[in-house]
Amino acid sequence: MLFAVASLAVAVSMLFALIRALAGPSVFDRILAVNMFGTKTVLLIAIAGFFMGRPEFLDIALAYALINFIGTIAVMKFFRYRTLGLPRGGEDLGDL
Amino acid sequence: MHDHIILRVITKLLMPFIFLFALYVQFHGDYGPGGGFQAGVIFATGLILYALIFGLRSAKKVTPPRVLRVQLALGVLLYAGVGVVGIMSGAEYLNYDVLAEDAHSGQHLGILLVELGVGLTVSAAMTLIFFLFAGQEQ
Amino acid sequence: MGELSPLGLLRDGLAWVLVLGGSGFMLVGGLGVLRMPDFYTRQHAAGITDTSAAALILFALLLFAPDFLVAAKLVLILMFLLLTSPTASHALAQAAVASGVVPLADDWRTGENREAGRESAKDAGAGSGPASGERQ
Amino acid sequence: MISAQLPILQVLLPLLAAPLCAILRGRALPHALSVGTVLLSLLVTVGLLIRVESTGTISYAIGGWPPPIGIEYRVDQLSVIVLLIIQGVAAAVLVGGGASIVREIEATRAPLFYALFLLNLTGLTGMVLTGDLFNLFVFLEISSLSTYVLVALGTDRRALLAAYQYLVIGTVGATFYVIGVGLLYMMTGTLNMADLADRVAGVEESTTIRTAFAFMIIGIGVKLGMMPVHFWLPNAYARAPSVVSAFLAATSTKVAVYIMLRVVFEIFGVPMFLATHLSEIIIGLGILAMVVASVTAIFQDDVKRLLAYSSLAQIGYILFAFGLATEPGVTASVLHLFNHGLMKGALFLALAAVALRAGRTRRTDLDGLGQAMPLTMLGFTLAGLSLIGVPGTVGFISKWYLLEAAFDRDGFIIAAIILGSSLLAILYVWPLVERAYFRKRDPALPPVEEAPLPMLIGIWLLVGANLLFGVWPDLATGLAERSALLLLGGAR
Repeated sequence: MLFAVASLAVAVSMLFALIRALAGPSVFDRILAVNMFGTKTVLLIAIAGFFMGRPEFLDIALAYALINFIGTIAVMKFFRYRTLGLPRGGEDLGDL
Repeated sequence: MHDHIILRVITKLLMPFIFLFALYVQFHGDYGPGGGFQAGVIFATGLILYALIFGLRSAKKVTPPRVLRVQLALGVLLYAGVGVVGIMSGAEYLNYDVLAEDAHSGQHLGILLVELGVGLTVSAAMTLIFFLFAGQEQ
Repeated sequence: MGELSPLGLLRDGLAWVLVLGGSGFMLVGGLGVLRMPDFYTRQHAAGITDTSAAALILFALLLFAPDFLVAAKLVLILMFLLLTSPTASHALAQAAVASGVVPLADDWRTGENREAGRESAKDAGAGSGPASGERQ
Repeated sequence: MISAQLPILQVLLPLLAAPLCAILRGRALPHALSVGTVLLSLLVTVGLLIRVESTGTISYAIGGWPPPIGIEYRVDQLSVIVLLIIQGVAAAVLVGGGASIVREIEATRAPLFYALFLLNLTGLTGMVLTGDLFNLFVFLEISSLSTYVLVALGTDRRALLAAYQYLVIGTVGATFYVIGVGLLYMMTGTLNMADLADRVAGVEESTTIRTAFAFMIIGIGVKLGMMPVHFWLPNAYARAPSVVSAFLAATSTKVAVYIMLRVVFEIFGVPMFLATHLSEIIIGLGILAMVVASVTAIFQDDVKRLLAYSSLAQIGYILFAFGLATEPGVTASVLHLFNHGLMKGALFLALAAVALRAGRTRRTDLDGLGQAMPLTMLGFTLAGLSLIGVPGTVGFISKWYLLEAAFDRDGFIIAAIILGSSLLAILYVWPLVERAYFRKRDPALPPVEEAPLPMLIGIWLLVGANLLFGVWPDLATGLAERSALLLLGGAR
């Protein structure tokens, strides 16, 4: 019951995030919504692990959290500098 | 570009945990979800995060592509080599039973080594692919 | 869930409080992301769900952790979320500012220019500066 | 002891050598290593041939797990004849192609090239050996992915486009195949081919099985260059490095045909093949390819492209004989598969020598080469005659069996079409020979000299095989006949 309430809330929130990701309007709104969606997914996986009595789901949640963060950073960097590697101009200032 | 100090500090904080988690997934694979492929991806993710924040050039200093290429080949060789040991001992290819005294610990060892080979190859391949894509000027 | 011992009751009660709180934040934050008028306010709402709500729900899960390893992983996830979400928010906001997304707000120093801000935002398109975001 | 390990060694040798090649630097070491590997592999194939001829089908259980559970490698007459063509052509191409590789592949990419070539060999060999449908998919992907890169390594900038085209269509094909495998697994719960054959027998009327069948046939058809989904093939063959064209033209489509034979006859069986009217469809597509591709070949200016269209036409012959689903038909199909590998290997390798010395491979580049490169052009001419089907060459044996198969089903019209298509082959081969011997090379162009010795050895090994199996066809025909028996008789 407890877990059901929590997962329901998370799912509803994910739905909202999804609508925002589809509606935009700006790129940043979409990134924001997708990032939020990812975080909620992590929570959902963790709750599902407890729900089904399979705590090893937590490993998956952890990996998902990691990839979600890096994905957000990468997309952002790409939209800002149009490259994943060197910043504009090719000089290695070496960062985002 | 010094105004990204938060990202840099957080990245430095996270990196050891990411690698630790990769190693956990690598060597815990026979008990829970995970194994060589997933561990390789997570390990590569750590390197990719580093490359994103600190730049491609610094990342290439940490893991030169040349080293990655050798690592990639070594992973495949390790995988195939474990199988060859089976042939040497007169059993079938990839028969792990002959790797240790008894069949059970032999299988354990065999799976561990094969997964290690997979992990090495996957992490090297993922990182190399990222380097290739990120290295392209538009 | 839970035996009728006082400790079990306490745990259940605490878990309910945490989950209800977390779910509340989660829903409010989700609504905020959907309904807030511009990017920065929406980000504020998303930030709530990513930190407070997530933390409360993870704490509730922590109460039911069967062994140490599970608890450690939960703490790790919590730590990870608490580190990365604000960082991502920060980087996102910075990228938005750098690419010229105009906040839709009063001038916080003088309380003036409310209408002017609206106007400039509308000029930028669709009421919340999306055009400037997509133009780059 | 070692003889029991032959099936796995066949796959393992190139698989182990590939990463080693990738580590090495320069040209000489990777070249030596890969030549050694392919020669050893050829020895292993001969060993397998001897064992299969003496003891019959070999089954090898990977990891010691018995077949329906573990992955099984199966070697029978059909696998051996396909292995022979793969390993033989690989050896001839690598031994002979050294100079061509030096010219067409940059020094920094040479180790990569050899590694990919060996990986491709691994994939093709594995596809032939494995008795597990999903394992087959894995090898299919290994060989396809390496092929895409090999094609993209071509000197021409359009090689990238050709590789991309091949990648897209090849991926679609592989996906179709794997969907079919998934459906089969859903219905039967097994992936082992022999086991599947037993279990499909009970449920073969179901729509799911038929859908699986359709998906797999289309998926393999893409890899095979079957007529309506063939358009990747001429570009890929024409733009790839010359050595790669020679290897691909001789082997990769052959392996796809082999898989189709296995899937259709071993798993689904002849009754279903006939009941679903697939037989007629494949015969029709085969005849279409024979005519249309031959006519298209006549109008090509680039000789590589001409030979690629000719390959499509020859695949038409193979498919048509295969579609008959009779014993002479399948025999002719397997036999032509082998013989066509020999012809196209020789032709493309000779063409690689032309590309090496004359720079390009347009029709006009062949002018006067009969005097300048007598041995290369003699080999080219002989292989061309084999393609036409002149007595004394393997082409004649193929045509003989094909006609026999056609008459066996009272297909007089089809027999006429086969003969007509052979006439078309004369139309596209003869002008090339005529240019080489009866025209003078444009004096404005730099003079050319004979191809280097290793290349001549490679060309003449394949041409020699063309003549040898043409005069003494017993080995190939015997293997083909027994494969057909094995496939159709269900003698398992």
